[in-house]
Amino acid sequence: MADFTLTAEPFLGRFEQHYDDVKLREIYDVAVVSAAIPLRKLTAAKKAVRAAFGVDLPEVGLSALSQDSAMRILRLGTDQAFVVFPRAQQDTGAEPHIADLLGGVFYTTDQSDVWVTLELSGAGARRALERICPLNLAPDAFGIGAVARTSMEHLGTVIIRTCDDSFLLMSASSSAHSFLHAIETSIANTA
Amino acid sequence: MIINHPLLGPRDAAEFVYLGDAALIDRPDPEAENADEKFYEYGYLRDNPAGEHQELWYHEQGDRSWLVVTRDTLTHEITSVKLARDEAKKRGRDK
Amino acid sequence: MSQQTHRISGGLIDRSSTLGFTFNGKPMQGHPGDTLASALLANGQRLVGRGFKYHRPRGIFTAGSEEPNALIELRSAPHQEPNTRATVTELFDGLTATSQNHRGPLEFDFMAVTDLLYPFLSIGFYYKTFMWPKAFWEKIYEPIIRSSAGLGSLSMQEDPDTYDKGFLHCDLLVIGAGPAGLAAALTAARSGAQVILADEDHRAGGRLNAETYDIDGISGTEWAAQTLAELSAMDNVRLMVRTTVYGAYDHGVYGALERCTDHLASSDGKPRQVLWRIYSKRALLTAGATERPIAFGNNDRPGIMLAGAVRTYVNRYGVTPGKQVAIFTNNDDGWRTATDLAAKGVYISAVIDARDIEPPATVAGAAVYMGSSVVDTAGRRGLHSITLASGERIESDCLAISGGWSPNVHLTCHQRGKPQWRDDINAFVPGGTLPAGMQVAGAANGALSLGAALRDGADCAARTLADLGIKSKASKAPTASDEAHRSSAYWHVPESRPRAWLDMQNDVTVKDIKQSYKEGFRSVEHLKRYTTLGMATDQGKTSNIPALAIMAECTGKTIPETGTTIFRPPYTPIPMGALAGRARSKDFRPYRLTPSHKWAENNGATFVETGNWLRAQWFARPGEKGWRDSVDREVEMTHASVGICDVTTLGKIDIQGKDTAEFLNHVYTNAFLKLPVGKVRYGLMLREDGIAYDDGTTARLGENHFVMTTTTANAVLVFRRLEFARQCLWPGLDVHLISTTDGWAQFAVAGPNSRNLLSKIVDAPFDLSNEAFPFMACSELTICGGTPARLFRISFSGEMAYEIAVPARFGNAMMGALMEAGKEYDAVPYGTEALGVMRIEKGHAAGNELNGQTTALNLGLGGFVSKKKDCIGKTLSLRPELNRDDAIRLVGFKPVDHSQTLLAGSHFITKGETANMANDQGWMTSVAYSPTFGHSIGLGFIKRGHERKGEIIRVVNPARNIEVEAEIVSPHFYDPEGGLQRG
Amino acid sequence: MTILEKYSYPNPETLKKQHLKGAIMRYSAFEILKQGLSGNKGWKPVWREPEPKAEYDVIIVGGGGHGLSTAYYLSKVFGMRNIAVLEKGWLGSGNIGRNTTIIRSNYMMPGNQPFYEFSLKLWEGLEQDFNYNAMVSQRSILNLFHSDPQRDAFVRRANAMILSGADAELADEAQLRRELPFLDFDNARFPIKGGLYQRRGGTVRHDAVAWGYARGADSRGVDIIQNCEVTGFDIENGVCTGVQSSKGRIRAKKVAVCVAGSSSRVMSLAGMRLPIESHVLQAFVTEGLKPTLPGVITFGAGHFYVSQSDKGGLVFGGDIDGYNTYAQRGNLPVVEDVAEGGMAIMPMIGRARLLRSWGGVMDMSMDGSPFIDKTHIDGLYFNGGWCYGGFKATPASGYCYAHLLANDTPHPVAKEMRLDRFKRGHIIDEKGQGNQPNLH
Repeated sequence: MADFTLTAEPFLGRFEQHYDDVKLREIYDVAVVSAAIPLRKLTAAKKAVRAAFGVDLPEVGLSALSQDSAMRILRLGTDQAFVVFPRAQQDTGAEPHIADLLGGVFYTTDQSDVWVTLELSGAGARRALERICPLNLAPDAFGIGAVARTSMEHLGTVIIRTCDDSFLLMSASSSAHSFLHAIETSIANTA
Repeated sequence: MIINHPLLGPRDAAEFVYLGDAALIDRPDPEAENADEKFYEYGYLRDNPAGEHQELWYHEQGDRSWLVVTRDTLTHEITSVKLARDEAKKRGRDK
Repeated sequence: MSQQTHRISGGLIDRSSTLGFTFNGKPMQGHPGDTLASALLANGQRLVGRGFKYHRPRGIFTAGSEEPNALIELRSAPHQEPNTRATVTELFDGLTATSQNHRGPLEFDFMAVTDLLYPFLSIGFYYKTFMWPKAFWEKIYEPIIRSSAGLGSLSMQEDPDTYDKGFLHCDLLVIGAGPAGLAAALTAARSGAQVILADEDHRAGGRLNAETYDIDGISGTEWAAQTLAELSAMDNVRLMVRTTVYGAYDHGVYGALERCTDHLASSDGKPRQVLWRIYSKRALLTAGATERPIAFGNNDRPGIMLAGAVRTYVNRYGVTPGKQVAIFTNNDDGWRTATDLAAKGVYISAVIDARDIEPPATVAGAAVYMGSSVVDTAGRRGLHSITLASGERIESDCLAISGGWSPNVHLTCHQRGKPQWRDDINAFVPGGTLPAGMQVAGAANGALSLGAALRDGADCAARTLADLGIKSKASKAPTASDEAHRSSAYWHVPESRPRAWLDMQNDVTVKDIKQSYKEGFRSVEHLKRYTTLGMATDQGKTSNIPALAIMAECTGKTIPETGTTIFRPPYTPIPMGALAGRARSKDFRPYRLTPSHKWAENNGATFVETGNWLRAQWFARPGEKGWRDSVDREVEMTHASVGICDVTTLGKIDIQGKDTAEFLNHVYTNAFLKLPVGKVRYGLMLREDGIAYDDGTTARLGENHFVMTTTTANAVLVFRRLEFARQCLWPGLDVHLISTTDGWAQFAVAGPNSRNLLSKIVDAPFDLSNEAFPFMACSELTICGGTPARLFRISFSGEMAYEIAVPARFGNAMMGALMEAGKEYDAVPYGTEALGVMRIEKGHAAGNELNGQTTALNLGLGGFVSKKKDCIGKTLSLRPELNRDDAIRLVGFKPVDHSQTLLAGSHFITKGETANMANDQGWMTSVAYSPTFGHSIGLGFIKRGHERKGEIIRVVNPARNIEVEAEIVSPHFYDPEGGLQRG
Repeated sequence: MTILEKYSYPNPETLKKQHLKGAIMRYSAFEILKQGLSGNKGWKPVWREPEPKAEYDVIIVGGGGHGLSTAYYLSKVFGMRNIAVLEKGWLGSGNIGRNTTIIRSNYMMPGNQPFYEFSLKLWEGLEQDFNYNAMVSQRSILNLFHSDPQRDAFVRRANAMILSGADAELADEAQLRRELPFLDFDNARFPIKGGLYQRRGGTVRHDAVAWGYARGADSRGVDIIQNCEVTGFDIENGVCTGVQSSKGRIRAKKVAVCVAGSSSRVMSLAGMRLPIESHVLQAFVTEGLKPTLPGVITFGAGHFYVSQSDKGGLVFGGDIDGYNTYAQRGNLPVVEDVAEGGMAIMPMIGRARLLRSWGGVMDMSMDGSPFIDKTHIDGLYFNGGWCYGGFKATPASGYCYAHLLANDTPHPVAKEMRLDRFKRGHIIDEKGQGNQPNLH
């Protein structure tokens, strides 16, 4: 019946910009699935994660890469984790995929469209983040793999350290432009 | 202020939303005989102590956990931070 | 160079380049490294401003942030900065400065006449008069007072500069980079601790830059430079100059202001200042001490300065404030000014020491007066001579006064600290409970000699390291001699007859303190408030202690018995722009955009702020004369065929878990246990106090999977409350919440052709028929050839309607697709105004009705409060006064004369009764012009409304001076039977 | 007839005719001249420093604005003389000494409006009444609105005010552009669409209010005893017979508590729990500036209100910090939040500098409205729950409390301010925030 097809649009139009010692880009092809651990099912959940990803469910505040490095599991709370992984722009099958992988143990919700994801990298990344991120991002306090939710310029943000000088920043997709503006301003102000 | 989250470590209190006395966990039994009196006290009367105060904070810009924070209302010193869920269970709220 | 009449050799200025600036339009010159004050003095400019109350000539009094007098307007509009201290303003090329608070030229201020009226302007005179005639206060007296008050002016134009904020973390924050701070930072940094060293000056080193002391065998200035170089090279140290730590907040949080471009002619697009929030594990206050004056007659003339400041100008800036300098001291340190100046070849006319002791030093060529004092001075616009108690006059164009040093305890008072008096140094030192994690070292802690300050700084740092478990790497503390700093408790010259000034900026004199005592304002707080002592921009940094001492004299008590002065943040004033950071204009708060925002922009939408969201308010078409035309059309076309509205802003909460239905039963007033999969139910939430809180629909997508919608305004708040219910009230339930508001682009498709439209985009074999997908059905499905979607058969408009959701990234395309599919039905996009009109026509409550003051009963939703089960708010909703017979009820209103307009906010008065609040019957909450009915309609709360249908009521709006009559009707104007939405 | 007219209360015009009696020095321009010519040596103490007597008819606990005005009106209007005010610190050291000095009666609910309008009327005659210039300045108060729903709520409020006999005036954007051109009309995140003026609102020199009331009460024989902390109540068989204090036991026929932020602490000494939490409200002042702002302005889309004092400082504030505290200090997030609100509506204040900040402990009630009531203990009375609005209420609070103490019946304009109202379900919630004090 349908004569119409819908084309997905990245929230920030695949933004990418290089500055002196900083690079900022939208990671537009990323799937995010939240996985909630049912009450009193932590053991089963841990087992499911191990089986699905070949790694242990990380502790709260940490993330782990799956054995094949294809997926990153973020433990955001006692009973909540996010699974973040690449996907095709039009692909909408992230949630059932993860639900299957986890053997139905978790309550899964597709969060791909809730978040806009930016990667901020380069030697000046921390210097720029200093202007908007209240967390201590020193390597001994927030090492590689660390994840936290906080607020930057009035916007809720998930921050993940992926390398020494590379961070993934996730914020609400509806305010993607304001979020980008906040990060860009930080880069400009510290250039 | 800094709240030392039991799972996440020290965080600026600005990430949290304050509710009030941790006695708000103790919602009265609606079936009790004097439920209206109990709910009135629960809803409205507060010890409001000058000194140690157990209170509820919600980590809205964080892991969305409700915390029971023990804080001195004269000095603002925080002596204990617990997950409210654990505290609620301890008080028998999980039946 | 020729005009720099007072420039002498030496100093830490760069003579290789010259900077031009103007003062009151007069061109002058200085050098990099100068402050505006040092440059003014170098140019021989002593008179720089006028006093606040009596408009007396005033000059530069200090060399630092404690300056009470030398306040100028810096730069010009719109960059104009009032009340700027010349003593901390770094000179830059092209600087313009203007003096403040005078009428006519600075030299001939007409307002100086007030000085003659001083007997009638004693403290508190304004509390005792200006009461009659009453009307004169606001019309005459107060405007006069106001225009004389204040010093500088704002440009009244938008601040053109930008500001930023930032967050820093450290093991040890060292506040003040003088000798103690440097010694401490060095000790901590060498041991590997993360150290922030902040100093308000542009050149770290503190008094070392202004003195001629030696440390470890080299000059103190050189030692400071070497130490700073070492610290700068360490990556565990952040050295922050031009940075004032202005406040100590709870749990080791400090506020700091970094001035990034204030020393430049232009900020060049960069933030002018950065406001830092510093999270420290420990802090060390090494803020030094402030010299205080001695009060005597006419001690406020330009040319009279603190002795340490005179030394600073000579040693650091290579400027002598005078050519015949006299010194008046009560302590040994004052003599240092004499010897330093003499060494530089400045002529010292006299040294007057209030103490009758052996002179502590010899000063070549100077007359020495021990046990003497200065009782008066002369010189109209600057000092000419001083008069001693003996009556002797001494020619002098600069008088350096030293009344001893007060430790800078300010930050120790920001929480519960209460300074304590030390008789041995005649000063308050930090006391009481210091901010947690704070220590104090050096002069700020009463260690007034250089040797002691260095030792104290290093020791404190070592203790802090131990406390933090960082192994201290032994390094030898720097050493210096312990110079003499004996002082005496000598605060003012009692023999002096003319007015003797204490608070130079607020013009408070010794006599004023005595009068305050006499009138009963004796506690320190009363004294401060009655005389305004210490309330000026310098916060009494130089005046508080002498004033306290004089009050102690009056009461016969000791100084500590009389009281202490507690300082509040900020340490020095902080620009509002910096406190606000980036949050101004459009950046005040983030924007949330709906998924179809771009489409709406391209299709004539006018947007409206709804919380942080921007929503399409209406979509204008060519030829429409005003918003009403567009809105009427959108309503009519929706009713007639089909309309589409982006409703993504409604909160969406994904709720999963095997106990979800039970959980919903707790939080909603109505029952949810038996809601079948594939169905949607309207739900009403109360606050625990029984007042209606929020409403929305909840769909059951699976046995354990629900999707709740909330109002746009309450999305975050409802989520918070649900988490509270889940974690704190019913932690035994298996329920999990996650917000998906931003994840789904959701559109209302409303109107008789909504089904026809949707049938063109849903993928087969989904059956949209009324039988298969009736009112309040919901389903997951795919559309447009495989895009996952959620479909809800719900209606806010009263029409047959759906809400369809797709992943947000498809939202913009979806709006286009819906419009394209709707083309044949003349589908219309509608905005929030049309949405509002239709919901009023249908009688749905929204924010104006769910305003936190109304109950389910008031809203006509009493039936939604289940009698069979408990829910949040139920018990307290049963309280008697919330259930009175004459409780207000939500009803509809239509004007008796259909041409008249109803206005929201009007009140209802029963016909025949006087319009006053005693007769108030309720108020109109929401109104709209209904194109459907061709007249204005309204919703409102009125007492016993449900029993008053048909009554004609007065709708009064005295604020708008309008009154109309309206008939009370059912709130459900449109399709009251609900046939359309089911159809 | 408005509600106010219906209730009888002394007309400020008649009040002011009752001049001060006794030995007190009358303040006037003449006296200033006289004293000025004799070297300002003849000024007398404004109040005595008495030791407590063994017994009083009424003991007022708390020498802040409300306590002092209660004493003043008890002695002046209700003819009682044997009164003591016990103050833990120095008189006027409560929130009367640390507020943002605003007076207004722009309230909406019937339980509040007549009371605050009564208060505003008393302010209007206060200085002539107590012969002290407290600089009551009716410079106007303006509440800006930024959206249609906000406008609707303000229209409702404006009408309620007018129907209660108060003044209210709606201004549209064009008018505000003319009157306040420095507001950000063109680039604001939340556009200014109009405002609600109360022209009779304004500011008062807060300390002077305490001093004026203290002077007036003292001159009528009221003992104001400073540095006297109440440490307990003598309660026998459900009757309060006096207090224990740091200056010993003092008997009283009636004990009237009005201790604002310390309400819960003090009433707990009588075994009572209150519908009150203590929170801190921060306030701020900038350096002195030449005339900048005409009246009080409040920002409807952020947390900011501001006025300019007679001394030239911009006095401003915003929300309470939001957590229970008895410490008179706040924290940074609120400071910055308030400044953000300020810069959002008037970006011309960017280069004005914040000079001082301070915090006051507020007795935040469960519906944002106060209490003036008897307690279940005979002879013990309570006045509190003023939230951050106690200053403007000072005259009416004192007057109505005095009325209650003198007659044992509530003053008509304060009759809803009862402690049992929550049990009955009679909520006076202007903001619609419910039983969470930090939201009011």
